[in-house]
Amino acid sequence: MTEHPSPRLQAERWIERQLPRIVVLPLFALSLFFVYGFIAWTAYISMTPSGVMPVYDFQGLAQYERLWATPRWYVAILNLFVFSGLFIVIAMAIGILLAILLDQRVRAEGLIRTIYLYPMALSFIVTGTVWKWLLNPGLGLQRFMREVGFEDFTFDWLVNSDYAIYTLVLAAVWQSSGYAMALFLAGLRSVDDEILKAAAVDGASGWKTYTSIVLPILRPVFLSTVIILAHLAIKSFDLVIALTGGGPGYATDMPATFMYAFAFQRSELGVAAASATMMLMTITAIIVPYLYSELRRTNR
Amino acid sequence: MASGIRLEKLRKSFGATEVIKGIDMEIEPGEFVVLVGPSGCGKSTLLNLIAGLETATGGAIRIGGKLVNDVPPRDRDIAMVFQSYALYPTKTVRDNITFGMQTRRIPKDNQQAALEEFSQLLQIDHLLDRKPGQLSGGQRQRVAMGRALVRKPEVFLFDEPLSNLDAKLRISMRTEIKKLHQRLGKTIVYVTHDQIEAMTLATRIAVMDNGHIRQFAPPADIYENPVDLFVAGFMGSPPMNMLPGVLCRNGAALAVQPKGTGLRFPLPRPLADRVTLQDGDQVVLGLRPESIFAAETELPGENRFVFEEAVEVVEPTGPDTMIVFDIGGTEMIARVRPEDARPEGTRFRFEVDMTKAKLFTPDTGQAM
Amino acid sequence: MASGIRLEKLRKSFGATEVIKGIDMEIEPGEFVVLVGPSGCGKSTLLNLIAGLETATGGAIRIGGKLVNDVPPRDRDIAMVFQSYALYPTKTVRDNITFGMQTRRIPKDNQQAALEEFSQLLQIDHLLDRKPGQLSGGQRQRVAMGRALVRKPEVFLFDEPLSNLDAKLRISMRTEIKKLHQRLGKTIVYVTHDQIEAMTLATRIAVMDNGHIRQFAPPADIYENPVDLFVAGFMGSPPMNMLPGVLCRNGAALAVQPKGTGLRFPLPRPLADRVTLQDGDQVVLGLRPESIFAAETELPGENRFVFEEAVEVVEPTGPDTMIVFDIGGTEMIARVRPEDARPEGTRFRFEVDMTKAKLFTPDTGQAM
Amino acid sequence: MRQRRTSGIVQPKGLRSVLMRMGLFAVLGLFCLYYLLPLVVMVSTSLKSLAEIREGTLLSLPQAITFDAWAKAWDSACVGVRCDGLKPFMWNSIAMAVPAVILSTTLGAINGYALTKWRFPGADWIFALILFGAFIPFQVVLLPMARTLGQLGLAGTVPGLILVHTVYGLAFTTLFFRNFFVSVSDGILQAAKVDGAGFFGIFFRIVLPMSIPAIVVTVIWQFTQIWNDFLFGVAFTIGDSNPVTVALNNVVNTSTGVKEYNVDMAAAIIAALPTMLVYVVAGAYFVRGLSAGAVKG
Amino acid sequence: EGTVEVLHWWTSGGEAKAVGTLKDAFEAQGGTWVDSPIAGGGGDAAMTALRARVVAGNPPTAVQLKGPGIQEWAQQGALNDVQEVATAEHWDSVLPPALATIMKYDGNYVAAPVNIHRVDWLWANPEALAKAGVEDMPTTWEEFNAAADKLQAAGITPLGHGGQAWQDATLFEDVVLGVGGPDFYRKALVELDPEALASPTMVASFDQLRKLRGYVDPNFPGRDWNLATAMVMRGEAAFQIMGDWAKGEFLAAGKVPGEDFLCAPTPGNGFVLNSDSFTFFKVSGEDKLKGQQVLASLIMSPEFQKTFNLAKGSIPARTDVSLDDFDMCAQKSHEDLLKAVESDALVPSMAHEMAIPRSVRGEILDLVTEFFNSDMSSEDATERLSAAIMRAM
Ligand SMILES: Nc1ncnc2c1ncn2[C@@H]1O[C@H](COP(=O)(O)OP(=O)(O)OP(=O)(O)O)[C@@H](O)[C@H]1O
Ligand SMILES: Nc1ncnc2c1ncn2[C@@H]1O[C@H](COP(=O)(O)OP(=O)(O)OP(=O)(O)O)[C@@H](O)[C@H]1O
Ligand SMILES: [Mg+2]
Ligand SMILES: [Mg+2]
Repeated sequence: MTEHPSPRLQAERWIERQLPRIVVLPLFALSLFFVYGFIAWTAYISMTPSGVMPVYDFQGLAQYERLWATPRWYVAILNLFVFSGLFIVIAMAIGILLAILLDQRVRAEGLIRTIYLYPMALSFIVTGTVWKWLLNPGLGLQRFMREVGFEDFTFDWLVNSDYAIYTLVLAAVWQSSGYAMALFLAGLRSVDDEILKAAAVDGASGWKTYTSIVLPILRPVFLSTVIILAHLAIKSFDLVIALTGGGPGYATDMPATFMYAFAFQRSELGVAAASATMMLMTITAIIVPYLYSELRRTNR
Repeated sequence: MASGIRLEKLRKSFGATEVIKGIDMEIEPGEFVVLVGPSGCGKSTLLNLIAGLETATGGAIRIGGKLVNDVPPRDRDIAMVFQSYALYPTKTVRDNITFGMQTRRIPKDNQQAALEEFSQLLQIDHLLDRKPGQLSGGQRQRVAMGRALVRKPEVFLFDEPLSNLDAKLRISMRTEIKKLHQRLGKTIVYVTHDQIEAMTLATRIAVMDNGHIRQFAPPADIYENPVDLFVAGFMGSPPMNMLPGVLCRNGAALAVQPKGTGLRFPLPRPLADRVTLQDGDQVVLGLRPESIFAAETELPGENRFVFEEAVEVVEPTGPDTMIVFDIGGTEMIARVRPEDARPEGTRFRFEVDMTKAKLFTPDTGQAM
Repeated sequence: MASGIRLEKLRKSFGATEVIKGIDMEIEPGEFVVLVGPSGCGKSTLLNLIAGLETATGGAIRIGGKLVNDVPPRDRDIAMVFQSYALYPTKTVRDNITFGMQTRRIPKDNQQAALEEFSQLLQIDHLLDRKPGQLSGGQRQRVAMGRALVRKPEVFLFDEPLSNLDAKLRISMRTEIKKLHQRLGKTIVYVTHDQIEAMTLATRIAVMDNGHIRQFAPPADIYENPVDLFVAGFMGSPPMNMLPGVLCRNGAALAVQPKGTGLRFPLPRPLADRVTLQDGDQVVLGLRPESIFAAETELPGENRFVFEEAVEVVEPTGPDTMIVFDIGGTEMIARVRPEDARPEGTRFRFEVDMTKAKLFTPDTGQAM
Repeated sequence: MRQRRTSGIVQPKGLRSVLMRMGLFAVLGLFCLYYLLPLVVMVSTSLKSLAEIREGTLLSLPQAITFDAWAKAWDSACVGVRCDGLKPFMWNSIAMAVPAVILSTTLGAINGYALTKWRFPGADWIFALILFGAFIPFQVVLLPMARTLGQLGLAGTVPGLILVHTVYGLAFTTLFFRNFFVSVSDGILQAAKVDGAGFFGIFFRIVLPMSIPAIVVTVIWQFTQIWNDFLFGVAFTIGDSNPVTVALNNVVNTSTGVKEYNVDMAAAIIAALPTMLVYVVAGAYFVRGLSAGAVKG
Repeated sequence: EGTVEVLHWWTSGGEAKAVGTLKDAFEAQGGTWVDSPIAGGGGDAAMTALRARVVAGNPPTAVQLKGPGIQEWAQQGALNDVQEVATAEHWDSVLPPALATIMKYDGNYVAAPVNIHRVDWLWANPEALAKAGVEDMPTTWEEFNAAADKLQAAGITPLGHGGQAWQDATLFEDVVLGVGGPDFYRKALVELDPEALASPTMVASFDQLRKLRGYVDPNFPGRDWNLATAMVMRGEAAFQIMGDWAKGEFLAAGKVPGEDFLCAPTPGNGFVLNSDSFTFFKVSGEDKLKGQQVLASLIMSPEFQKTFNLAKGSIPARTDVSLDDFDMCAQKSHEDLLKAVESDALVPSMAHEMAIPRSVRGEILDLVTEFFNSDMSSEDATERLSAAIMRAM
């Protein structure tokens, strides 16, 4: 046998070795074009006087000045932080809790799981209306409780500028925590059983088994969940439109609704692009360090 | 202080397959019981049942006199080494080992002391900060050991805890386990396939077969007086030679004549006296390899029988050499000193120490 | 037809830890090489390198003369049994075993034939439809074996393939592997911690230590002529007794006097002739347990030396009994027949067959 | 036979555990209430007549149950000039969602697999960059996407929409699978490599069967996202090829017309039925122990 | 003969039926009608789709598009004109001039109006009024305030209102009209004259708006307008200020105008105009161009205007169509329209995108809704209004 295999074989080997790259790269290229290409486009548009339709005359940072002079933008940005923070934490906590509870050999698991999941299936175009009724003091919970006899029961967040944002959290959690549950449940189910046995012998209570053995193994699931929930939080558009319409006033405005309003209602593409760029920069600043630490960790 | 374990009519099925088929067993407090048996006979399942990791299908398990069928593992005060290690993949070796103590809220200092003690003993003290994925097979097994040892429970369950260690390490571990047992006096149930481990560690050995216990007795008894062919054949490595033959009177004495040969193995007195069978009845003669050796290489003794056969295979094992030969179609193994071995094909004079022979009835397999 | 394997200056590091530290090794086509070494010394890593599952950090691997550093595992034509089994959890035993044939598009009939042959041989034919999760440890290991055996590659790599099997099964597997090797003539690299497996299977044994190969020689050589203290201490179970002492003239002959005692172990002729050291120089005397026995229980021979010590521990192992005693602070083990054993604490007359003694220089550890 | 190997672990019995069990069901039940409340309101509203809705309080239970609203939502509510209800649009959504889900899930799985199990230099970077696509606001991509589709000749077509959903679903599907695969033992892959399987052989025959939980959550996510998507549906389809969400939106949203809440609710539930069906079917595969018995250690 | 693809957001109920009449008429002429309905956000979703379609180079033939939005698209060069049809059919003479200007770009018609909605309507529940002792519909804001106070004392919510930005803005523009009169309205909300915007009249308008805020029940934020209408129907609230589409809700519930509910213009002698129109996009192909012409002519035909508006509840954009078959509120609307045209009191609605560019309107809406939902002072509001408008220009 010779030292050098035939060129054909060599080529095959080369292809085989490169296969992972060959598979990933086209998809990566798609993503480069459709994500980063479009981000670049947006960044450029944010520096033009685009209105109804995109125009390509460079104009500098005027749209950013305009953006930061708009009081509504501050409200939107602040809301984004309040809403995302609360939403992610609460939905994740509920997701974990329910996943763990469902993992306790619950008989009607399939049914309960579907009940927890179904809100995701419903479009907020309609459920928003229902939530609006439920949360409206004159129609929903408050009225119900008062009729039942709790005269002083007050739950008027929806119509209170300072609290309306929390009703968004309530409805958003309602919609998405079931999916967080599903993610964690799938994770729980792929943990090797022998490890659970070892923990049982080691004297860990159910609780302790989950907190110190299972959840650390599920670390990657946390990453998925955070990304998913952050995505939902950042893009929560239907929810805001349907539940509060951004109101009272624009107290519950969010960057997504802001951006949409400027791009498509007000024909101010430039401002919308500027706001999108700002938003992406904010997300980058937050998510990149998190990603970095997570990826480093999973690769040891 | 240590707790005994009592199994009563214990049964376990997985779906339709019954794996433990009604086991009765009484383990005294502080005993060191070694479970041996063929692969798949139910040893791990039995340990799991004692640990509470599987729910018994029938029967009772008592630890320290208390019925524990419904007691969860963590309240049984046991420690276990799993055959599959079952290390926590995200925890460092250190945390794997101390986790059981953490859950029991043992003071940090004591944890540290125990960790140090056992990680040195197991020679894994330089690996404490690694994750299981970065360890070799034997290192993982030692971590699994450490996890069980650091706690001082009432009952230790070991499932082949040394199978992936080299001979040297295994011997030193064995010694440490023995010392630990003597020091702590805890009850230990230990599964192993290593003959020597079983013989040297056990106060009693339980030989399992297919969900039953065949014999439960001190090691010497198991080796010297196996109750049946199964136990006799299972304990001993290489295993006992089983030579089918017929009983025949050899003058005044009784002898066994292997089928298809003219050889007559004379039975020694005490054994012959126990034989209740008739002349011409079928028997199985059990001869351990170490009781067959090269003729005239040992000091002369009573009840020796010398015969000649052709060497079929020679297997040097280091301290001894095994010689495989054939008597009337039955493959036999003799253990000779390396210097006495002869090449394959040559005729060889074997000498048997018949005082160590065993006799079994072929149909029931019972020892006489 | 079988391919040899040649390793040249092979190195492998995981991050900063170097695990294989420059190994040179030439395995002839059709050889059966057994790798032994302490846990964590790099045996599995070496197999992984040969299989192409880890990329070498340095050096070359040649299989059948061909440089394979860059050849993917599936083009290396190897089969491997993993220490950790690595069964496909979602596949049945049947599919686990035939998967390798499926990927190579072997006709269904041949697959079926091979499957039947080996599942019977491994006694897992009744388990073919189970998933790995439903198997016992030993059964899993046999499936892992089956997966490697059904294919007939150029090179077999076995990583402790029998460690979870009972003695009886292990012996029969061992025999089967040996037969298979003789029948197929393939090159085999085999990791084991079982002395007897190593001795009986290997055409050559490689003793590894900490990423190096200490000795690579036929089994008898390794056992009889270990190159250094490490190999001598590693091969043999119980291991060789290492008695530090000083050389001294005992009349005309040379003898070794263990430290702190008045005993003088006379060296036999050939060994004494090889000694180049001076009177009074430090040496280590190596005595295998089987060469120390109860006085006057063996036929008298040359170069015997008799001495008396107190019995410290008695360990019956079945065929033999180990007696632990002490010479000048060094723990020694003697192997005696069970009937010769005496209770702990009694004085015991030991006899040594000095023809089998080895001598080492203490600082370098080299054998003389 | 799939069975849970932990189900054998003895659980405590006695008062305490009974109480714990009751507590467990209480919490589960409470959350069921939280999740179900809006659905109850929806169903009850959908069963009322419009008159009753106008007269009574919105949240009261229906006095006289009528299924008219359901019938109307299904096949006679007006969606623009066409008054055939949601029925004709369901098929549009299925024709779009099914291929898009399959495509994006498969590609994501391969991507995640290649990035974790065949790590090459830069794999993490590529993953991070792909992942960041999860955060791009869809409002932003609308116009450039329209332009691109126009140039590709896919504007206003179902394949165009499938392309869009696949591209923007990739970040998520890759994420789910990557995070699942990092916890799959490398040993199994090594065994498969030795067994002669290549990149795709290992993927389809070994890895994919093990990743059922990951497939389940991915399919649930992708199906929901794609089925419920409105923005792309509105922007990239025309008229009769609209997905059902656009139709639902058209039924529900009236700017200056009369609002028929009962029809709205029924329509919303109908539009969500296929998704819920996916939850039930896919949910059945939340099974335990796919990696049981694979490796030691 | 001729194909049109029509993008609109009239998808349900009376609206859909109304478009249906157009479709039927078009098809009766042998044309092919492709329907592209996209509801949501008062046309926002449709506008989104429109942009995507135009960018993709695949615009619809006709789009429901109104107000200055028409000019914006025209400036992009995205529209076709139908001047030939308009000239032939003398559109100039039958449309109110204020409306005609909006339909034209560069002097050519690029859009055709289908209806006129009046925005400054005051709806009332006569029973509720009677209960509180209010006799007549108020004709000035003072009267309104007085009536509202009475109602409040009687425990009835004076003003049924939904807290959405466009509803708040509807109130606002009606108040501006009432407080400042049509000329002031036009200066401030159409011409965006800085002086007018900063004037005391504007402050007074905000004061009145603040008063209205006091007449609204606390649960108003986010409420849909039709729920506010329902409040009036049930007598929970006495008045609602809303365009004439509210009438549809009353009628749908079987209420009779003049008996079960009352309609009257909000104070101030003007007419706030809202009109829907179809705009013609630049398409190619004989077939489509032909379709555009046919559609334009069809929309402006008196028969269509009548049937359409009967279905929709609004009044014809053509002033020469007889309203005999219409209800009394519509007839009143028509009368007032003619009067307003006469007296130049016809003003385009700011809240409903008839008056100013969408960007400016957006800023005004933001400010008004913030004012309505906070305790901002009228002076601050006036000041910030100017600033907001400056920003958007
Ligand atoms: N991924 C890794 N990262 C760091 N160190 C590793 C890694 N894998 C193995 N090692 C170390 O490399 C050394 C050799 O490992 P290897 O598995 O080859 O040992 P081995 O000889 O097979 O031992 P055993 O008999 O216990 O199986 C061990 O000390 C181990 O801790
Ligand atoms: N989940 C299961 N479903 C069905 N059969 C099972 C299951 N687990 C174990 N078994 C069977 O039960 C028998 C006993 O298994 P067990 O693990 O106790 O054997 P063991 O004695 O420990 O064997 P080994 O020495 O090979 O580890 C085996 O034949 C095994 O195939
Ligand atoms: Mg076992
Ligand atoms: Mg190893």
